Amino acid sequence: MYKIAIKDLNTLFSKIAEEQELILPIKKAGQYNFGVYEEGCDIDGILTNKTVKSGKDAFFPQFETLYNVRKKITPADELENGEEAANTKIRTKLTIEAEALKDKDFVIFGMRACDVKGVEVLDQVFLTDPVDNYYKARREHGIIVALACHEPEESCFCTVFGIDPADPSKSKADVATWIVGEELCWKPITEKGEALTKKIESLLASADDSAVDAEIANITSIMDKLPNTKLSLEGWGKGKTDEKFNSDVWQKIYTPCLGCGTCTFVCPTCQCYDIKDYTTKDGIQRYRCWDSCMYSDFTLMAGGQNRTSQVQRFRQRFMHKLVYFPDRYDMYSCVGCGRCVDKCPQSLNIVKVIKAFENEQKEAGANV
Amino acid sequence: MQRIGVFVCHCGTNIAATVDVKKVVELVRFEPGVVFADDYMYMCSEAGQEKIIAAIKEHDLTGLVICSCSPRMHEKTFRACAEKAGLNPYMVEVANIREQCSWIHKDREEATEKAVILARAAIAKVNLNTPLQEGESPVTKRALIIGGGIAGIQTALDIADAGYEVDIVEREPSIGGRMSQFDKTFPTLDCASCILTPKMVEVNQHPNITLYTYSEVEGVSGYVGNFDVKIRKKARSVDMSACTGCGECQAKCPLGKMGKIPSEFDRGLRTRPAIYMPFAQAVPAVPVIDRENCTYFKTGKCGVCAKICPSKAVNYEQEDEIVTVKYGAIVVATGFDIINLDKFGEYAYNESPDVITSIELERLMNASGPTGGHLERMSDHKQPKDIVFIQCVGSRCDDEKGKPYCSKVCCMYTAKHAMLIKDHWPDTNITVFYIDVRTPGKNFDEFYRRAVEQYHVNYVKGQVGKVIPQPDGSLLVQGVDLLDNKQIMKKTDMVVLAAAVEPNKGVRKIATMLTASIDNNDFLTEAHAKLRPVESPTAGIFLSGMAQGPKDIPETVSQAGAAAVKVVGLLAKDKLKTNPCTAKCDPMFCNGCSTCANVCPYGAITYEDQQVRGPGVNETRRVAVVNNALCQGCGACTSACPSGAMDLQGFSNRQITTEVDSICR
Amino acid sequence: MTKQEIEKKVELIKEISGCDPYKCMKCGKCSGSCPAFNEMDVKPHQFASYIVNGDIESLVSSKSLWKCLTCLACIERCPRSVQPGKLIDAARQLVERERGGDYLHAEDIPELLDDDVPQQLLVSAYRRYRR
Amino acid sequence: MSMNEEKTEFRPLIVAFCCNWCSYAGADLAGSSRLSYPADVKIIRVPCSGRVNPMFILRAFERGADGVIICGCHPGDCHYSTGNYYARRRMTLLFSMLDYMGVENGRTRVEWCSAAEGVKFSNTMNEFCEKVKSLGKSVRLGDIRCKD
Amino acid sequence: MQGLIDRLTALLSDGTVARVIGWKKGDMAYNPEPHMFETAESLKDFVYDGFCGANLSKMMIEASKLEGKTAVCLKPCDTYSFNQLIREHRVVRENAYIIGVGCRGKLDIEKIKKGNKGITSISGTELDGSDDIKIETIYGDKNISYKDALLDRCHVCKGKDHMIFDEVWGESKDTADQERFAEVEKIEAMTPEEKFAFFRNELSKCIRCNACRNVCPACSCRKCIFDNTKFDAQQKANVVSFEERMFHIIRAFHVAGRCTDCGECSRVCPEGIPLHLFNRKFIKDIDKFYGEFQAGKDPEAQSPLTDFTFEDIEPGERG
Repeated sequence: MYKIAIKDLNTLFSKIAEEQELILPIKKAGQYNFGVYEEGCDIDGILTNKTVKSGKDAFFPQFETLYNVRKKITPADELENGEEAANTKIRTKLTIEAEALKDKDFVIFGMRACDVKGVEVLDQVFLTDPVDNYYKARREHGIIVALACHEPEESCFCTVFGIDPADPSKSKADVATWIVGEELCWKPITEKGEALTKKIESLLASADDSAVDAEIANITSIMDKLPNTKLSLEGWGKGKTDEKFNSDVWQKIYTPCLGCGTCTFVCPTCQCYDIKDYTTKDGIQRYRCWDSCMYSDFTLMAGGQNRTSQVQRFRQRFMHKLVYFPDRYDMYSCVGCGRCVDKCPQSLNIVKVIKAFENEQKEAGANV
Repeated sequence: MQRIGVFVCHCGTNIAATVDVKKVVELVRFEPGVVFADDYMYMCSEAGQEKIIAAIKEHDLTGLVICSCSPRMHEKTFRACAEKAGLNPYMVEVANIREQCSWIHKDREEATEKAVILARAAIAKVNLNTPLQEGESPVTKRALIIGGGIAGIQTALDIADAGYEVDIVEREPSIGGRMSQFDKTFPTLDCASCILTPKMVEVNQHPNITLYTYSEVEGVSGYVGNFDVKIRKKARSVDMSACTGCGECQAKCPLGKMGKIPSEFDRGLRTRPAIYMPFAQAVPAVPVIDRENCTYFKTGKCGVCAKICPSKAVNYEQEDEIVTVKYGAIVVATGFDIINLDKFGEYAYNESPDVITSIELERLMNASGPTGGHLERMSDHKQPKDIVFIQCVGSRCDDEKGKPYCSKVCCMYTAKHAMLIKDHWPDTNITVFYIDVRTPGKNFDEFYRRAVEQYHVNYVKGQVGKVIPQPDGSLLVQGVDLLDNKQIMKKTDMVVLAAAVEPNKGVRKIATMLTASIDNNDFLTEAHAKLRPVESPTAGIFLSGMAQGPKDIPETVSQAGAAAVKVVGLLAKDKLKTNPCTAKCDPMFCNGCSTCANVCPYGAITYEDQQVRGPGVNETRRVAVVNNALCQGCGACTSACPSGAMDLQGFSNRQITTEVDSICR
Repeated sequence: MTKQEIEKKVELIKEISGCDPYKCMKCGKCSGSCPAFNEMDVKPHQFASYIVNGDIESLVSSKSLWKCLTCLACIERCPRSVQPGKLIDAARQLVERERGGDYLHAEDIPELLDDDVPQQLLVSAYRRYRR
Repeated sequence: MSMNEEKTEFRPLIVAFCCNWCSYAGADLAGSSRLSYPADVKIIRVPCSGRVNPMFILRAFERGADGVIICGCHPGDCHYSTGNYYARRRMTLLFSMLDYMGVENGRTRVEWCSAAEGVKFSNTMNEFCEKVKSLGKSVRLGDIRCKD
Repeated sequence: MQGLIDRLTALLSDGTVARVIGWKKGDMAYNPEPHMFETAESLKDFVYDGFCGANLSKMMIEASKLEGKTAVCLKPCDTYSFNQLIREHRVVRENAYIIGVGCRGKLDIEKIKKGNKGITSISGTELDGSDDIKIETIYGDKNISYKDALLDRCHVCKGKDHMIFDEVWGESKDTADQERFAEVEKIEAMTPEEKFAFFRNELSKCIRCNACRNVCPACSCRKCIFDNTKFDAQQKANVVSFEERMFHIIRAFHVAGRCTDCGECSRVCPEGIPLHLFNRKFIKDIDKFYGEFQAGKDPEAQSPLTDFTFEDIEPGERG
């Protein structure tokens, strides 16, 4: 266990950024978002405020180029006989240039336990067969420095999913950190974490492992007081497809849903993407970008399928998180970060959905 | 995927001198969709066209790009050429590499590069072209004239003489309009009735003309060639087929003697009975009962006219009748009126009966008028010895009191009035206050000079500020003589105001029904001020007479003839070809918000409840529908449409964006 | 006066009056209406030309400047919204402004009360220039 | 900057939307009168200035245009009577918005040019090119993906 | 509030309306959600307080298609949107029973949350509540003034009058205390570089979630042009420099002359981008160039962009 004064964080950050890219929460136009560290960027309040988007972009960016296609034309003077000059087929060649994979290490600082769990969810999808090379490369080169939640908010409910926001060292992070008084405690967990620590050792002072005990206890007690941490997941999970899919609760609660992608895009675990082509100056760029199952044109096929109404789309998102994903990977794909709870324009969210089903069950029970 | 052929023209040396034609061919060959590229000395020549036709056949081309002169020059030629080879003519695009490239650039490399870019844009566009078909719509061979004044009469006669059926709708009980109120006409001093009445009779007797007098247009639907017009025939209370026009009823109507109902025709200078013909020569010569004033209709008592009618034609039970008739063309000839003078208090028009308007003077001088043609003051029935004419009353006035335009006819009719008065009563003293005397017409200035030189009418350059009725019955006129720089205070017996003309009040309603546009002054707008002066921008609507702008009788008659020719030209066609580059609405995307209809200058967009079926959609809702016969393809609707539902065929959103893209490559 | 000075004054008159002298079509209705016509050297219908031609000096030194009764007849009747009454009034203001702070004082009025000066002028001038 | 200028002169890319009836014909007249203007101007023919959707203009900038000019019939002369009046309002608002977002005013322009005004067309294009040239490459609206 | 619930219950019970669009109590102190109540019994969850900022007029588009009348609770500023939707034939007036609910300004939870984490309860936000609201959090309690927590849009309130209604419930207050165009003018006064930097900074946060579009009552297109594969404008990526600006400029342009300045776009933006600055710029320009115009004030009025005068100013003479 190490420690560093919080007032010296900027020195730490620039030291890390010297050797590799550093991604961390940055304050920009009044909002906290993960971004690349630059000299002079605003890091005021980044230790205690929740970012709008999760850190998922670091491994699975909202937009990324997959490859470029270009057309090459053989000049007339390189032709063997004149007749070929007019034959476009002979003279045209298409070349495909794949985008290079991430090949340099980078550090992502300030992820919370829930965010790290989110990465774990993404791993299930992208690192199992068929493996997503772009994601895999980023994952291999990324070093996660997680931060314990000093001030959990009322929208937080990660503990419901068995996540401990007080102790990121239990997560899949490479380094765990805590705010203790005026200092940041730093604890490498993995080899990658150790290596990073070594590079910056000169800035760190050593500390006792017990230094963070009080902070862990404090966070745990705060979590206990938060309203949503008592949420019950009974009735969700593996094997509940038919029961939940056919429930009429969806119809009752979906109406306010605007079909926007806010919940999807702030979510640490949503992993759907669309692949599109863009005509550039001299070729075609194939890229992928996040997509939202809430959008009316999500996986839209020529025949008008897949989901034609907003209630279907609405159901899909929550069924995926709470039923389908557990079915397939044996874990929920919600991590209780509360971002959708904070950001939904219509104040609709996964907590309300779970509660609505709970009420329904209670009422059904009362009626029997 | 299209199979496009690109043909680059040398145009002799016009293009080839600055553009490396061979290089253009070499570079565009590899554009997407291009399967063939060639150049030729003169693409538009017979041989050049043969080459194109041969290539279309040999390479099975589906689209053509011709890099040559401006499409305004030869687009039609190349389209016809494509059609000859069995290709849809709208699969042809022209890249303008002469007027907009070779002729303006000197640097060969630069010009060649630009030519390639222009060609690429055209190729990109053709890739998205779709075959378009010219539509056809049938033509109903019948015309409607709204308004039965001299403009309407002349238009109707000319169309009817050409062998087409014409209907005239006139609001008043008789046709004839303003001209029938006039005494003489300038500059020849013909008697107005003498030249108008025969025409009115001719209209009445013409086998191809149907008259709807005392009738109004209630509603118009349809489009050029196919209008459906609802006409309300107001109840006349007199059976048209039974009435002989003997006039007994008018003479016996008790209200006639009471003198309470002012005659509209005589501008209130005398009264009329409740059952009346507006004037003796009315066509049709059938009276109407004015139900507002008729004692029978007010109290249920009287019934004199029915009792004395020798042919039992009076029918109190008659009701308004609405007929719907189909027309191929509509002419608006709604004419004019003079402005209300209430706002010009300084001229004392409402204070003194001896201050009159020029139209009232016409009635006073007309032999069939209230005074039998004897000019007298309405106050004391004495003959005026001194008369002041005031010009430009409400004309050329830029505030809300009057009209900003020149009424055009006043200078001439005032000269006419002055001379006629001097002719009859030579010792009358006449002063005309004018701002400018405008006489641009054949024999017009001569006419005006005669008033000055021969009749010694006193023309004063200046305006009258105030007319003050005096206790002795005379009028004190305060004006100015600008040339003498003196203020004039002058006693006179009568003041005649040349009040500004304005379009008939009803025109606004009619224009709305027809979706014909009107300007700020309610005059109907022409399709093009210079080149299409008798057509409305709305197809199938034509303009005749004062409704379009101030004009005198000869001008009105010639415009009437012109409108008639345009109508005949339209009716002579069995089918109308419609421009295929029209707007098209995709009901899947249409919100039915009406934005497009608000900007359409042709009223070509209507809304209907349609069943919309598509992926995940099956509902009935309000969507825009473009009438291809009316749409002229301006595309205003497409840029107004927020959802992109409205698109223009031949210049679609994607076609233009793809041109932008390829230019910016 | 230099050309710029004249232009400035013309602009000022336009601004104060809110009228556009170029709109005048020389119909003379103003002069035909003016009760003070015979007292004036420059006639109401000429005001616009004086301003258009930049002859501000003659206009402000004319008798008319002080003869206008501000009766508003020309303003009411002008068919072109040139409104000579407003123009001449603007010219008067121009003169007043150039005199600096030397505005009319209430106590000066009795002295000015001679038969030549119309009462209306005094009243309106007093109202306007006192502040 | 001055050193760059010496090396390669900056050539702006200018997209001109011309209505078929007046301005396109005016451009043709400029051509037949041999009144030159820079080859940087590329004309797209549209039926009416009222056809120009604001998206086309933004698209041009997105794709790397340095200036966009819209030419139509003089107000009152529109072949379709009113198209250019609507265009005038649309463009006034759009350009004002671009200005508001920090896109230089000089990169956008609307000019009314009749079929008889070949001289005006050519002068306008020369002026506009000069102006855009002086502003340099448009960097504020281009899409990164379109950079060479 | 009970009065309102009673009235709505009566309307539902006597068959005047078949359903009610209002707000349903949330699971936290500040998150009521728009809701369609179908039974009198369900109205027990109805709530109307300072957090009911959502503009419900857009929900009437779908409700207009349903059988019977729908009672809809509209605040004064929402009625402008409703009028505009009538003008565009998107809602059917006859199918709506408009309850003009009173409003004393709505609260911005983001402002309240600033420095107040772990909120457990907030009281005093009802229409007839106090000038101060009481916030209880797990970290401590605090009072703040209602006025200080208002949404930005309420500081430029359009007025307390409902433009259209069948009946009014509760009193409204005009909460305007700032110049409507002050923010726009501030930006206008910047140099082009500053303007660009300002918008770049704000818009680079955009995640293209489309919340602004989907909540906007003027963005009522069945299918947005940006979702229309036929237009070539469809792009989901929030990519680099241009994209998000294109989206926001065009969106603002499409609602120009139709936007009532209801401020929903800015309220819902998860990244807190002041999107109203675009719309308000257009409104300011329209007012300046073509005369004052307030969309939704009069459902008969012609929108400035589908209208013109011969003397309109030229694009180059904007000044």
